Amino acid sequence: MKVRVTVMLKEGVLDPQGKAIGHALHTLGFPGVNDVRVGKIIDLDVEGTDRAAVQKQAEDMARDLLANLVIEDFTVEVLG
Amino acid sequence: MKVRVTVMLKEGVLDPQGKAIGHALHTLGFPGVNDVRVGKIIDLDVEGTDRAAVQKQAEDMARDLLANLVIEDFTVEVLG
Amino acid sequence: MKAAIVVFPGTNRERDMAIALRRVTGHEPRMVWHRDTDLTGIDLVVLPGGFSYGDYLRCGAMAAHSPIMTEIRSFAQKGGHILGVCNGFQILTESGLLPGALLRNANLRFLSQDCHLRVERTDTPFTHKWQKGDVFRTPLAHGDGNYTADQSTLDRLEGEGLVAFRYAAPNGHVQADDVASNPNGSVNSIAGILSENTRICGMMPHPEDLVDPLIGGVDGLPLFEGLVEALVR
Amino acid sequence: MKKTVDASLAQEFGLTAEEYARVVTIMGRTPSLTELGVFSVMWSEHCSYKSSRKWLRTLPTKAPWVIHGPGENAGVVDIGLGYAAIFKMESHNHPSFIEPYQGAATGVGGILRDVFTMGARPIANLNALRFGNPETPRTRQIIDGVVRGIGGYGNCVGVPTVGGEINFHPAYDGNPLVNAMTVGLARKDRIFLSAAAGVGNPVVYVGSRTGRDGIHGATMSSAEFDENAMAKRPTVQVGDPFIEKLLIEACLELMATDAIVAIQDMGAAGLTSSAVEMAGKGGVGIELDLDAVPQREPNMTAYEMMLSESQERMLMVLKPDRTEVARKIFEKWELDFAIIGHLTETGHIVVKHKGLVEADIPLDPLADEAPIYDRPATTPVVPAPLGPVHAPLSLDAALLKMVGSPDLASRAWVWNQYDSTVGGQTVRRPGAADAAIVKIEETSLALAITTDCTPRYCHADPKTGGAQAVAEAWRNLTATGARPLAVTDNLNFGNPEKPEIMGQFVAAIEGMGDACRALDFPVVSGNVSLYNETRQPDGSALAILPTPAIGALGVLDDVEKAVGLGMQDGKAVVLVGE
Ligand SMILES: Nc1ncnc2c1ncn2[C@@H]1O[C@H](COP(=O)(O)OP(=O)(O)O)[C@@H](O)[C@H]1O
Repeated sequence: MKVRVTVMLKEGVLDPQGKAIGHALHTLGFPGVNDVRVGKIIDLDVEGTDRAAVQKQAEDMARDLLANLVIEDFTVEVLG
Repeated sequence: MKVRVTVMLKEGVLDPQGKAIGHALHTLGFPGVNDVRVGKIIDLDVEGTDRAAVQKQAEDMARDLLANLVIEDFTVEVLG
Repeated sequence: MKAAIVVFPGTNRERDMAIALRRVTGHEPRMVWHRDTDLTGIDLVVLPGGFSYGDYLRCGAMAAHSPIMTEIRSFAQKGGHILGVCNGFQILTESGLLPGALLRNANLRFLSQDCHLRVERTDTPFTHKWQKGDVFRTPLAHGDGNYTADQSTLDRLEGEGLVAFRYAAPNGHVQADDVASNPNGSVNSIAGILSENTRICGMMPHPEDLVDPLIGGVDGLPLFEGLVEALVR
Repeated sequence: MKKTVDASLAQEFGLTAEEYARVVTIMGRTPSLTELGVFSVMWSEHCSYKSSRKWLRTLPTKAPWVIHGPGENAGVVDIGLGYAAIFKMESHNHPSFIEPYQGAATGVGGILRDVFTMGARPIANLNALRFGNPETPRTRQIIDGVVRGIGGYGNCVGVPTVGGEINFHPAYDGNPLVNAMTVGLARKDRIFLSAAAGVGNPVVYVGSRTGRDGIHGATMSSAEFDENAMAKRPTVQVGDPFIEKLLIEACLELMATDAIVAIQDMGAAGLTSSAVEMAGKGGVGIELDLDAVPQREPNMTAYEMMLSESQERMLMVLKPDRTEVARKIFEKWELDFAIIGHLTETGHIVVKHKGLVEADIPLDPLADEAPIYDRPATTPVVPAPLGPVHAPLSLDAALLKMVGSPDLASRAWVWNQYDSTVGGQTVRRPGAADAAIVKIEETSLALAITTDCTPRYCHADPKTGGAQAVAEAWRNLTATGARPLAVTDNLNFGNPEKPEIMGQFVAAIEGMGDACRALDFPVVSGNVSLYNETRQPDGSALAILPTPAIGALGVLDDVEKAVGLGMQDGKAVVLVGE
């Protein structure tokens, strides 16, 4: 099953990359852009047919490796 | 309005990062993970109330800056 | 002092570290491949710099899950001494052996330049050859050296004196928002920290690359000389 | 989807009607698609040097300290105490325009492989860069990407980037030059060559898997191929410096054993050029079974596998009883390892896939009958002198203007993104001396390394410009206290089919040759990059300035005597020369 893990910096952690992109968008002529935050997507192809089990497995992977909970939050979405 | 731009490597383009993560997940005891692909999320807060206009603006931003169309594809989603 | 240098796939400053250790001990350190699990007879474990696993996902994240890390954790629990430099520091934070995290440099670029470090604490095996407030020069070379931690962790680090080194101007002046002296934007200009028992030290810059007058100077030498003295058997 | 092979397809593949006729004569029949692909690649300008070979032969290549000159993957010179320096420079111009980061990064990866394939541990990288007008946004983007790409790759593999040069000129607006140089170190009795030997010996593939990366630019425009697949199939290769680092360590570990008979990296035109060159040089035949090639994508055809430019791959011929030793080493480094064929006595390259023979080409004529052209060249017109130059209003203002001009401004913003200290042997970092200085560990020896060329001189007078580039490199080496040893070059020019461009090329080589002979400074390796032109709005093509970049290397017997740039208090200042 296809699973999408989304990892974002925690709110409150400074996101210099987002800030730089916001700045670049302004100079490129998009003044109406405010807050920009950058995150990561990890798309996985996980064996299994049980949605809940796959969801659980992907959450384990996120907690173990894909996200650093000191600075990041994650969400898991089983796409089927 | 909140907009999410998702940027992924084009199909067929080598994803060294995805490859390394897949490999690490196997050694971590998640053997059932096959293909891993890594992408970027850029969350924007765009001024405006017209969904279509905001969508269009975000697409322009993606084309101009957020995605590298030589090797990447993007999708834009207005979250409201 | 018997030192082990841990080599992960993508580690690339293990040879620099070996040169520094050889210089102060007179013998070859043991190179330990990340799949090995034997640390018997070792006094100091060094996690050197480099790009373990290509620095993909997050710097140090995948190395922190290598087989050898289980052994290193138990080595730490038994009171063993560990030095992590650059990628080694990132691995120590990713594995939870040191608190906090290292983010992308504030200017979002890889930085390769000299910096100056102020010594903040001297009653540790890593720093006792210096006086408190001493300033020394050392190269740094990293893309993700911007130290951060949540407020309570920071309060604890500062309160318990667990900051080993801070980025500073050559005259010792510390100013976190000054890119000249704190190039990667680290919070409180933190360049290196200690574990609670002061036996684990992680730092971003590379003192091991400044141990030879021919190669730019010997400013990094006191760290290694100090370790040999402290860990003599 | 099957294409008919004929003269018009051959033309799309870049072969002239005459060249295609020669292919048909050699084969004695119409070639298969895969065979045509092999010919078109081997006979391309890039692989065959068909426009430049005649002139390259005029360069001096010998000296008592030269161990291997041009013809191997890189040049090899004796630096004393049993050591050899192995070095070469190579361009990645076009890819760096299309995708600056990946183009520059894979350029570094490629030149590293040329050097460690010969048994050397890479100890220094340099890069010679030419960009367009820095005021334009596109050029700024290219500069940013190229510099990040060079750093991203070199920093990760742990080879210090210790020097280089940068020029700006509008002639490079649509065609930047990215020339990367690597210097490696080996024991001089442990050099590995590419000539295959030993009928029956296994042919082994190691490194990354093969994907559909960068397959044959020319065929991309061929509309009859599945259009959808083409649209999705990028010509840009993505580099993986992490895998390259593992490949370096694994190859060097294997090279410490006696398992390797021959080894060659898969550069441009990957499997084709490496297999053809190894077998051709060794005078043997080679048979490949493509089913065994590690593949990243499903359903790849023989044509695609033979022409893929996937990065971080090597081809080796091993002693048959050593394959298990080798396999273990590559497994330790977690790299793909596959026996994909063997050497034969047929003198042919035979490519099998899914039970079919996809190609069967006699190797001798493929090499011997490769086209070589003596293209017409006109004597370059030397432009009129600039005319009187006004004296500056004030020296202060003139100085400020010069210091602030892109061509003279500090390059610290570039080299501060390159790890110049990894390895712990960098005696002089960028900016600290006229040439970079890197020590040979545990000896008193050091290497001085520089890259030089002043394109506007070459434009004004290609012959003098070519000589000047060599002389400047020589001066930069001697200024550090080093004894200059040898040169690598990267000859970047426009379209050689234009007599005036060919004239620039010929004159520049003449100048370089004269200077090299006068200085006893042989050329031991190099690379030619032609067709560096940009189509203009009016349909004409704008060529770059003639840019024969010179990379050069010298040795200091006593590293303690190395001299840097910094002026010291109380010392006298002396002007030498005119
Ligand atoms: N692209 C580059 N990469 C690394 N170092 C560079 C690059 N360009 C210039 N440098 C370094 O900047 C310094 C000054 O360069 P340059 O002005 O070309 O010197 P010179 O005129 O003495 O040859 C040299 O040390 C050179 O190695």
